[in-house]
Amino acid sequence: MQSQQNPELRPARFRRKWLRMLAPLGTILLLIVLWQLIASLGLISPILLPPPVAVASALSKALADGSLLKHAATTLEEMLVGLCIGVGFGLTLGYVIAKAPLLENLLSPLIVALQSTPIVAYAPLLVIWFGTGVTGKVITTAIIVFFPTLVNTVAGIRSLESSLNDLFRSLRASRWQTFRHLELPAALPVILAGLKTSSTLAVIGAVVGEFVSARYGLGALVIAARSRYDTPLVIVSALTMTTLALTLYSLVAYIEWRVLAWRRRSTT
Amino acid sequence: MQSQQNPELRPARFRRKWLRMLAPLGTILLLIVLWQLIASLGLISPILLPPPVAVASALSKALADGSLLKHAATTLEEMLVGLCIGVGFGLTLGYVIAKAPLLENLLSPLIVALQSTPIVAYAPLLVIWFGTGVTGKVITTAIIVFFPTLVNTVAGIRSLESSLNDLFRSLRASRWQTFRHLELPAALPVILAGLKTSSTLAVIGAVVGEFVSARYGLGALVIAARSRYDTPLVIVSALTMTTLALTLYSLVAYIEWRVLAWRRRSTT
Amino acid sequence: AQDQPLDERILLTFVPNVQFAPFYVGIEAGYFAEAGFAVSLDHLQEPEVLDLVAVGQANYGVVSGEQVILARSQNRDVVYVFEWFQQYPVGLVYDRALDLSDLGELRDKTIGIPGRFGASYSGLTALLHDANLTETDIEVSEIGFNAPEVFCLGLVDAAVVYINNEPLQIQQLANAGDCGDVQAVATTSVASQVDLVSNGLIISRALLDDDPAAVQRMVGAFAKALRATIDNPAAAYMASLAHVESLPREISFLEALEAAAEAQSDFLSELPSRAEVADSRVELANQLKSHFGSGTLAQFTILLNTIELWDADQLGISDLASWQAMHDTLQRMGFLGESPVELSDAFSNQFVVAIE
Amino acid sequence: MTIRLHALQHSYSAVDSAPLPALGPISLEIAADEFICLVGPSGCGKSTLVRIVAGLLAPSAGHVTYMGAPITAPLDDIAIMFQAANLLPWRTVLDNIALPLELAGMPLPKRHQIARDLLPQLGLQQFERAYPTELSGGMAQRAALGRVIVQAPQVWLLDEPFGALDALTREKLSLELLRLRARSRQTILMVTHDIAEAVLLADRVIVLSQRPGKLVADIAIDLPRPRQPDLLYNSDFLRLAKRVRAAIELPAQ
Amino acid sequence: MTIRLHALQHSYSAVDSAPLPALGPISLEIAADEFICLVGPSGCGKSTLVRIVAGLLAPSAGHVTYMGAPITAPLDDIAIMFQAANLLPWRTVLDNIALPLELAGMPLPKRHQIARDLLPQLGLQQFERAYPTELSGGMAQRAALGRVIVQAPQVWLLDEPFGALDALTREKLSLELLRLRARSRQTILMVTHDIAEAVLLADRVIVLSQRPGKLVADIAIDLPRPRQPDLLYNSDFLRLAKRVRAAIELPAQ
Ligand SMILES: Nc1ncnc2c1ncn2[C@@H]1O[C@H](COP(=O)(O)OP(=O)(O)OP(=O)(O)O)[C@@H](O)[C@H]1O
Ligand SMILES: Nc1ncnc2c1ncn2[C@@H]1O[C@H](COP(=O)(O)OP(=O)(O)OP(=O)(O)O)[C@@H](O)[C@H]1O
Ligand SMILES: [Mg+2]
Ligand SMILES: [Mg+2]
Repeated sequence: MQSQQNPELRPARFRRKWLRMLAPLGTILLLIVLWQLIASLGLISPILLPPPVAVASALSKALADGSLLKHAATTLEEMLVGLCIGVGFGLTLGYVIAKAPLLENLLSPLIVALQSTPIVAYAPLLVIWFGTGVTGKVITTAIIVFFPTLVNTVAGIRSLESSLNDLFRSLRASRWQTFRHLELPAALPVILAGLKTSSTLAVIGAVVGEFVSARYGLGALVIAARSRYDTPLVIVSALTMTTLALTLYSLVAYIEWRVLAWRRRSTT
Repeated sequence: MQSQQNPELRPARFRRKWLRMLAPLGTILLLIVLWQLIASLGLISPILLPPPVAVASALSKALADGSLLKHAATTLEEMLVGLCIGVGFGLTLGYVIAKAPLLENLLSPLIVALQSTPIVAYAPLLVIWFGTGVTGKVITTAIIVFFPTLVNTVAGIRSLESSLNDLFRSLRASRWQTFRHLELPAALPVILAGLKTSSTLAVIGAVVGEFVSARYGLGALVIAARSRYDTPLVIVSALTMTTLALTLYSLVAYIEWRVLAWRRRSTT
Repeated sequence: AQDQPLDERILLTFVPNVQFAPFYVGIEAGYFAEAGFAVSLDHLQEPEVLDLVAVGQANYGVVSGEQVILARSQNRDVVYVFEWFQQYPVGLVYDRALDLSDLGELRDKTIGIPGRFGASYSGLTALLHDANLTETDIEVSEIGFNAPEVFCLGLVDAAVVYINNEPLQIQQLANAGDCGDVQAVATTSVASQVDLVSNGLIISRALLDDDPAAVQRMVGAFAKALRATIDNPAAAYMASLAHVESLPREISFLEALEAAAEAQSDFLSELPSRAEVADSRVELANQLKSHFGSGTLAQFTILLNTIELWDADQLGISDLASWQAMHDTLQRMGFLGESPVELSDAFSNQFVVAIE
Repeated sequence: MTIRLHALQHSYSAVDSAPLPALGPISLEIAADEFICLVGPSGCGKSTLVRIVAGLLAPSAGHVTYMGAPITAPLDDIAIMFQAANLLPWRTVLDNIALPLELAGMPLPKRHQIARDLLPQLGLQQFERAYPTELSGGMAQRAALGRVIVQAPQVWLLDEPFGALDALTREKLSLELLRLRARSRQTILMVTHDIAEAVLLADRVIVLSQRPGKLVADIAIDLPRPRQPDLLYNSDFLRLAKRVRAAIELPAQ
Repeated sequence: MTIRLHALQHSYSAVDSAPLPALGPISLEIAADEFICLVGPSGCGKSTLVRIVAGLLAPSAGHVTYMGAPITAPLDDIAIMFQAANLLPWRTVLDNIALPLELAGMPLPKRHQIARDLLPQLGLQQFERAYPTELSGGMAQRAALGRVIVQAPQVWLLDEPFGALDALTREKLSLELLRLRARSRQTILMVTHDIAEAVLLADRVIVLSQRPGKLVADIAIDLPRPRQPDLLYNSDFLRLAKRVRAAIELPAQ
């Protein structure tokens, strides 16, 4: 089929793809212009919102001395490891719960407690058990990331039509095969939505962990910058977090775009 | 059909329903027993985890003087209002984005930024714009709650089969009718999963807002208790938060159970 | 005073706490009202307090001195007009058995600190400098605000804390046998080594220029309230009850305090000296200790401890030397840019001097 | 002529492959009171044609008019029954059938009454409160038919309405259809795979070629009405059926 | 006898309503090389019966044995083609057909080859890379048939395999089925609504009553094999078809 490409169709598709990819950049540009405008018109005191140039110079300084990269790398590490753990648990437990609804009733107090207890309440435990290094932050990330993955996995797998389940049963598919070839692809759109939430929450998890006790990481940087009234650096750190979150989010969105390619076919 | 109830079937159903409802309580009981055991065996220092009795007495004291209720009421108010706003926006924007995929690309930087920027970065603005009362906390709640609702609404509505869309088009259903009678019910399982996440995040949003500035609310209580190293009261506040989150979560789970009743029919 | 009381918001840090007693006394005893203000209190994080004062969202705030220097180096034109804490409240807490009174002993020890920011970090830096040490000579552990737990579980040798509060908490844990092998704790306060500028009242330059008369009234009212708190802590505690909900308030304890407050005001009418007043506080503490448990007394004891940090012959005066010491400390920490901060602009004693 | 197809043509284009010609070019005129049956090989574009006439699909070339005006969107006068039952899984049978009435703003008791009155004809009496997953294939199809009937449309587009039904139910329902139509003569365009059914019901049988479906034969069925099942053994009937069959077996022109 | 139904009976019970008797009691014996067609009114329990034999549904009463052993779960020897196409929407036609081979662990090139070789027979040559949403109703059904063929089962359970197909394709595929079977004589249990088809293909036609489906008639089709479409005009054929039809019209016993 690929050999029969219709040349007429290509430019339009090409244009649309680029439009999609460039759209976020356009929005970002627009925001910067808006920001400059606010600064120029003095709508918000520069103490609270420094102009883009000030932030840009703070950025270039933080980049030049390598500090930003070091902090970002720490946070990224915490995020990624936490994400892997949280998502791994979320998927597994979500699958199990989807299969055994009573389990949801049994575990919900535990799971909801885990998600809704503010970190300050168990900060001492975290510091004592996991020290002041990355481990504690990995845990906070894993905890916050776990929940959306879990509930979306449950919802995704439960949404499966029983007729397809019958098909797989009749083909004597193993549990793993059923998961791999039926449940996972069917639940994927919903699971990926959960991952979108998780990927942005991962930043929050890591940073909040860093607020409690940390030397490195963007959370530590933001606190340090804030305590020195270095608002441009605060904004640089915040934007770096957003960048990390956006990167992860885009990755998930890209996976979604690839994996759900078959869906786009039916929209003629 | 209800008149033809088969009496043989009732006890089993009855038993199952009660089992489902009592399951969470069982788990909670088990946890308390476990906790007492840990305390009795001295596995964790009582500084970190006071025994249940200490917490119970702190609870009864906080209940007796009405302080716990007052704080909980404040947090609950923030949660509920924030939830309404965040979920309202999430649903609306989610619907729009589901219909116009390019919008997702355009808005994602903004939305992800909103979700992933830590509150300390914009705390001064929050206080300036919304003061130190409940409004600021409502905003933080709305922001954190908005995202899971949004992505799940998008996923839910996109999962709709085009054949059903054709049906509604052929019936010349209005946009609202299509939403009300097709898109919403079809997307509901996924949207409700998003609401489960949102309802637990609502607590976090309110409490984090209270950390920045508050006199009332469970966040303020936890900070106050922490500052006095009154660990039992910290635990009481944390458990109250969990209770609020669990109540909201259970409400969503109950709505799910009611609304998706038709699904259970097909599992014969 | 004006006929119409002026609504005024004072931004405090942290959460409502007995350590803010002078403000509660100012409200409850009517010092602010006499000066023509209807005061309300808000609690925020320190940087927020400072920024909101700097941009004119609130007229008055309370922050520690180093914040003023840091903020001024970042173009916040705030002025420190009343030194509330005469002594820097930060210090080192450690097991008395492990004698660290010679700060040189700190070498290679693990020191817990909330994080590399705020008063505790400046305090630690100043202490180390005084002992001719640097950060690399010790092990710094960022433990957040969890010092008692972390210390008692033996994860650090010493912790940087607020000396009016945490040592007391840790001592209580030790008394209950919940603090490992620690029997008694010892503290070394920063103030005993260096004089650093500490917490005080700030306003914006704009307010200072526009309405110095109002500032004068506010400073005067606060000075009175502070003195009243120092003079009569029992009455201050009673005034705090309306603002700090979780204070212990057993009837017998409140009755005892009520009686003590009355006795103290009689005593004060004899115009005792500052030393005599200080003795009266010690006496009151001892007297209460024989009737009430440490749990009931904890917050009151904290108040008494804190009063020691406030008390001085003339309240509110800050001197350039302590500002300079703080400035040097911050510079050592690398927290200040190249451009020098003009310290004489950072604070003003004009209002304190003009009281009476 | 109510409905006119003008050189209608359709190609489906997938994102990463060449356009697939699915239908036409085909021209056709349908009178206001005609019953047309559309037959043709599987995948020749019958459903595509029906969806275009329903205003659900924009043709790649040519156009369709209804009463002279081009069809660009679904019209109130035209109702379609899809090849798949397309029931809403969260609605009971009754609410599925009543859906068009609900969307038209009819109050609940009335629309339920109308839908309920239809159930015996559809053989779904005991199933008004059943959900679609609890129906057999044929029952779901009957419910879908009910959903068209309640619309009382001027033009009926039926895409294999009886595909999942046994011969008897099929006959019963087709006769029901004829009876409904006898009262107020609507236009019916029905896709079917059953040649006998086509000849039994239609005024004209349109035969399409292999994909892309072009018109192969347009056979007028001049049997008298009302028609009854015993017609099946009538020789005129058999002759017409053979003609249709022969047309289907023809190669595309 | 390969398959035996012993007083088989099934009732569906929904959560909040009375159990719905859907099938039986019915007893039946099917020999190893028999081709059985199951006919009966829509909703009488044919699909239910097939699903029980497939081991997908536990009967409420009675039981089914295969080679003497009771069927309690799906067996390797038995393949089922569902009434709905049940294709996986995220797989291409080729991958849908090859699914059973993939689950059996066959490497990709080989299973694709086997599936691809089947496409011409199914009339899906150009559609190996199409997704289910891009197929017409009949094409989806043919793909589903392909998915059963690749399993080369001993027992074929076919639930209206040709329901969405036009007469010609239908004939072509049924003859294909007979050809496949002629080589290695498998057991076939096929549900159909088309009486002619049933008589043309089956060794025995089983007629079920209205719900709950009981056995109304068990008609042996003693026409010679191999059978060809021209049989349709044979008088023996017509006689048998009439008998089947008469049995269907009987009230339940
Ligand atoms: N959504 C779609 N996207 C791409 N191709 C499609 C789509 N729908 C149908 N086709 C193709 O168009 C052709 C005609 O399809 P259509 O559904 O109109 O056939 P049909 O005559 O109704 O067949 P059947 O009798 O099997 O239902 C088929 O080859 C099919 O593959
Ligand atoms: N999952 C289910 N839950 C409840 N009832 C069901 C279910 N499936 C089928 N039924 C009921 O059982 C009866 C028999 O259904 P079945 O699907 O076996 O019929 P069938 O003979 O295959 O009909 P058709 O020819 O229309 O496909 C029907 O009345 C139907 O309503
Ligand atoms: Mg079709
Ligand atoms: Mg069936």
